[in-house]
Amino acid sequence: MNTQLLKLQELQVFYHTDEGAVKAVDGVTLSLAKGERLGLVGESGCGKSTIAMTIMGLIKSPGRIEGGKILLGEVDLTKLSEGEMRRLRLNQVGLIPQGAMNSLNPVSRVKDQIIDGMRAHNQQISKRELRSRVYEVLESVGLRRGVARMYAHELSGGMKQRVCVAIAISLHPQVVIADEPTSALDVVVQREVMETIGQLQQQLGASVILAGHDMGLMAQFVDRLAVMYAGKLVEIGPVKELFAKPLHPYTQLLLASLPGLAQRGVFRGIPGLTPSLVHVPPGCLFYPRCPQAMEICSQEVPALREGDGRQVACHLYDSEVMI
Amino acid sequence: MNRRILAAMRYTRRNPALAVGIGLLLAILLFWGIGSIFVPFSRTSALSVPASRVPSWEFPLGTDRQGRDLLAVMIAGTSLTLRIGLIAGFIGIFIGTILGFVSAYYRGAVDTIIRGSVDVLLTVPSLLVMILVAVALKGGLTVEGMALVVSILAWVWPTRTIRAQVLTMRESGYIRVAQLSGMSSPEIIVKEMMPNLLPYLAASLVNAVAAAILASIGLEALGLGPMESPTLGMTIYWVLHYSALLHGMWWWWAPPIIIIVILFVGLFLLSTGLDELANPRVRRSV
Amino acid sequence: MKSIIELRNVTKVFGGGRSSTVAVDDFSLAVDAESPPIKALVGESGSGKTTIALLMLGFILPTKGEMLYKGQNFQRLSRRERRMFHREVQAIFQDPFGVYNPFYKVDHVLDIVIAKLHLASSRAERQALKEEALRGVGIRPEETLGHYPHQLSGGQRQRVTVARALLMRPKFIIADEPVSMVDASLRATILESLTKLNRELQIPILYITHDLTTAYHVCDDITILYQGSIVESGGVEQVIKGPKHPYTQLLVGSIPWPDPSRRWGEGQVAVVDRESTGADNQCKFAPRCPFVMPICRERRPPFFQADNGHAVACYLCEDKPVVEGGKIGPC
Amino acid sequence: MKLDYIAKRFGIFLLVIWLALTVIFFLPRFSTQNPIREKMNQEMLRGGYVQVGMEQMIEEYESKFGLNKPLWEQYGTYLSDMGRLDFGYSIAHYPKTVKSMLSEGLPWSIGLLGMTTLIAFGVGSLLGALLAWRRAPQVLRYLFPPLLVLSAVPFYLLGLVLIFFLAFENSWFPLFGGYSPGTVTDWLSISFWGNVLHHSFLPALSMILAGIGLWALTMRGMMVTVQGEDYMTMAEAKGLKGSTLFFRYALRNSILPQVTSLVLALGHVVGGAVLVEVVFGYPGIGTTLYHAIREFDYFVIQGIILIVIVAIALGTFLLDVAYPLLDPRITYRRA
Repeated sequence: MNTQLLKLQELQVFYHTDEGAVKAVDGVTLSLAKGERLGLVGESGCGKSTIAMTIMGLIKSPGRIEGGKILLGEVDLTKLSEGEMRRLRLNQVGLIPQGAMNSLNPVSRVKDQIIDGMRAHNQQISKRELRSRVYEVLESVGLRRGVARMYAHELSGGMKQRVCVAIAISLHPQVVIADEPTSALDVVVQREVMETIGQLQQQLGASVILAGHDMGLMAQFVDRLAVMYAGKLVEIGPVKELFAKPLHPYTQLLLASLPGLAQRGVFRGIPGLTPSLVHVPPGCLFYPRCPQAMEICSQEVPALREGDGRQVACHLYDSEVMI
Repeated sequence: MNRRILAAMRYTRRNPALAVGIGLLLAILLFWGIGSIFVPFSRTSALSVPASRVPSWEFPLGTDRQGRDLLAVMIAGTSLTLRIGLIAGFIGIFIGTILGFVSAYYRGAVDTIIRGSVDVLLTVPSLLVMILVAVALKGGLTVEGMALVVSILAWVWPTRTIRAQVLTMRESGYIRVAQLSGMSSPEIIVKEMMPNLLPYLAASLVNAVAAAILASIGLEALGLGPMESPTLGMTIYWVLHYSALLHGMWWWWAPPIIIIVILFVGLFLLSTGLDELANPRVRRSV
Repeated sequence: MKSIIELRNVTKVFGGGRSSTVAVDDFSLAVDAESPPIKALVGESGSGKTTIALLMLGFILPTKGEMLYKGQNFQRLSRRERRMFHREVQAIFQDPFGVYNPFYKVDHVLDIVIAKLHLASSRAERQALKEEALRGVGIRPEETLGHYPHQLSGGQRQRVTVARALLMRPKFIIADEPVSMVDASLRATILESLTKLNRELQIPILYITHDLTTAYHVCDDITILYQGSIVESGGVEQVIKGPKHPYTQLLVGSIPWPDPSRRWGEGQVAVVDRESTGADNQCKFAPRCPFVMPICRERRPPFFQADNGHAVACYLCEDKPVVEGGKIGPC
Repeated sequence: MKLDYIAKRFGIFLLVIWLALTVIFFLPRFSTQNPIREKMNQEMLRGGYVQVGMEQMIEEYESKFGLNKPLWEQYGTYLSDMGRLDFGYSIAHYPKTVKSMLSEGLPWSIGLLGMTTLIAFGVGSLLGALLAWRRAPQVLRYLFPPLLVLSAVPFYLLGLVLIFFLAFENSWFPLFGGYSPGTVTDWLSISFWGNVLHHSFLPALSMILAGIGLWALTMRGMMVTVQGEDYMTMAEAKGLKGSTLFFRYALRNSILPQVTSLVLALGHVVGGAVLVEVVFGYPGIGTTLYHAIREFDYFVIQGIILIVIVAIALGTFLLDVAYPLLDPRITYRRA
């Protein structure tokens, strides 16, 4: 599978707080093919944003990468110095941030915030060429040229997020990471922004990691979906098969808790609470809330089993031989 | 019992400013407490002791040109200056809290007037206004009179900070819930707002006291203070008046400055410590 | 049959002079105590739905029009009547973190209510009442009582506020985005406890949200808001399955189906020109409407009765009978 | 939008001046003494020494104020005088006018005050910013606590200490004065400037040292908050260089509240500066004020305080007008 552009191997990221080390990401392995759209879904506190920020190298204390690798091609990002990582950002890996409302510098114009990103990676661009690149990149996200002279407070939520998208793709990066890009937007604007991201992804051929909690959004946008729970990966698979036949009990309950518009009154919650990430209980973390829990689940951590393009970490599939 | 000491120890590790601040202020209060027992107040008046003596066993801090025992002056001065600061501070906080609550809670014309006057008064140099008032009263000021002069503008800063706090609190969800539970405005102020406001009030009080002391020393150094009473500011005035520095009488000007510095550093650390208590960095950064 | 709460042709304007914004524009809605439905008020951010909640709770007063409590203008209520109003009209707010005073334990919220309404005479009775209310919303009392707010999860905190409403036995509950800040898995349990309140205690609920899907499951009828005015209102099946107003169609079409095989909002591209909101005399949705007609820019559309109890403010339904007096709402 | 913002600020500026004028006019009217009679008593106390121009001076004041005239008429003449910057005569140094005394001292004070405030603000803010920047040199950490203690000390007391160590014990700097006695005040010659700078070094140092700590503290707090903002994360995600992140994003946003607190600090700084001039015998209006107070030279006191309040109101007005250039959101949201 040499077409794998980005590979995470046993990635571990802990936040060292007064109460102890919070195991936000605890041994996650997944890979992203060229031009693929991978979804990273899970509830708050499952570690999806931490993974997104770790790939960008933006984890600051008390967070720290404890173990594992992040391979972009042959380069292990976790071993790079700050300077080397800096040169990769925007060039190779672009970020579309979550806080749409507050992600632009309130005191400088939109065009300056696009230009400083480009100039940080290429000193020799002439002023004239920079201006034309700014217009080109703004139009590619459906914004008129006039927006270049405007300040952040003069833009609506949707327009601000489009400017962030424009910045993220301004240097045609190989990988674009979108960390809940539309969670702060209305549903109508959300669809428009996601469509823009989708078109750009096709034009640039970039791979996209979409981190979020909205299963509907994942169903409509991504090719493959990874489900996270309490810092661990519970299931990965092509989105159609995963929605049709979810393997892991948590995924099943997650899908059942979605108030789709097919039939009224048929959605119910998942009882219980997410486990503490500081004093991690033995065995599978979903054990206390799992309807199909078995004896072994409370003792042993289930390994990630591989089989016909799908992976799942659950003792239910211990017996079946899935190669 | 030791559980509470343990908790206090752990807290001081996390909030050292509070502990050091309280320590310094305690040192000053101890100095005054013990001193006033052993050193008679009478030795603070002029000509009560031989003048311009270098510090010796008999006069540990020496004496000034007007024949005052500087140790006695320091002890009495500290308590008088503190008294001025506390009186003016409490007046400032008292008025500030009322105006702050009134303007934040009952919006409209009242709020615009109070907010407008606070903004204007903040830029006006308070020391110069006090000079005007003190000159108009022309000497004849007692320590309490000085406290009143200093308290003229002492309420401006507290009004501004308390108003800001109450405004943010007023919009919060738990005040809405309290209103929905049928609590009357006074009840809400006392039960819901006050507990959260107390650390801020304490910090504002400490700041008001510090500002009042600073202003009183300034006025006294200019010769507008109570001439007879041996406050720290008046000592500075006499130091300037008799240019003690040029006469090499270091024991005359060094002690008041040291005490004033300890006092201000103590109050400053206490205020930052209380601020930390009000919204701990941990909660602030979350 | 007097309605417990009614907003009649209410307009609310914030700010003055040039920078004034019309948050709510000629809005009417009545809540009836008998056969209490759960009504949904759906709109995007800035559509004025939270302003309407604040108006109904008496926190802010209308610029034009009236807010009536049992048929009487709220502003002319006596002190006693106003206290009765606060007892009978309750709310559940959006932010589970901001609703608790950090100084007190979580029980404080319940204790105040019990004290104010003299529901219990002894400590034991008070403790029992609290435990019963908490079990009513599906949380174990020993996990919540005696804890501080920051020790509980968002979901638990939100359910304690529902328990608070349970205790007060109000005549009407306004739930302003109660589950938007809570994880999907807990959403259902909170909404279930709300529907239980409605079914078992016959308490009418106004569910304010931007999320059509939860409204579809929980509510009996739906009112769609756009920039402070109602564009469509009717039974939940009618409005969601057969939306008549272009904006509602846009809303329903924009929902990402949790089903990969069903593509997102086929066709129907809305002309997005956010800055220019409709002038007074024209339909507010005109600048963004793909089916805009000349008449839409001349006169603001009245409500047309599409079918039984389903009203639409759009000239596309011109052929349907007009609903008089702007007093709409399913019968 | 911009114009009515400036008009509003100018309105406040005029209001402050009018308020100051009114307070200065009415305050002495409440206290029973008449400044002239007070001065005459002081002369008697001095052992019968009667200043030559005493009678002439009294008539001069009688006619000028016309104490018999109704209060409002006096107030009217007072305002017109102030309009023409005619603050009346100094009692102690008659016939010197208050205006001449002011014009002598003002340039000195503005020079000292302006220079030290800007340096303290600039250096303090930069230091505070670096303290909060994790990539900044860590040695600064040790510099911060002493500066914080220094900022708790009133300027003029720090001045005393500096005189003792740097001028009295080992005379690197002059003990007091604005320039060495005997030199002719010739603003054009370089040596005179050198002399002035040598004299004003200690007063400036005391004000700067006592000012830096507070500016650094507030700036550090603001930088910590700003670094937690989303636009900082976005800026880092763009792979910007450390310097760009520091100056164009973090510092550029943190400086806004600093400028507002600079406006608020003007009044406090001036108060302290008066006493610094006294301690150093610096020939600014502070020393003039000190002597005027000792000699109870009432009209000089009034004149100085009025000029200082007007100067600060002007400074506040200019900073308020300049603020929208720093923060584009201001004119948008009608301050």
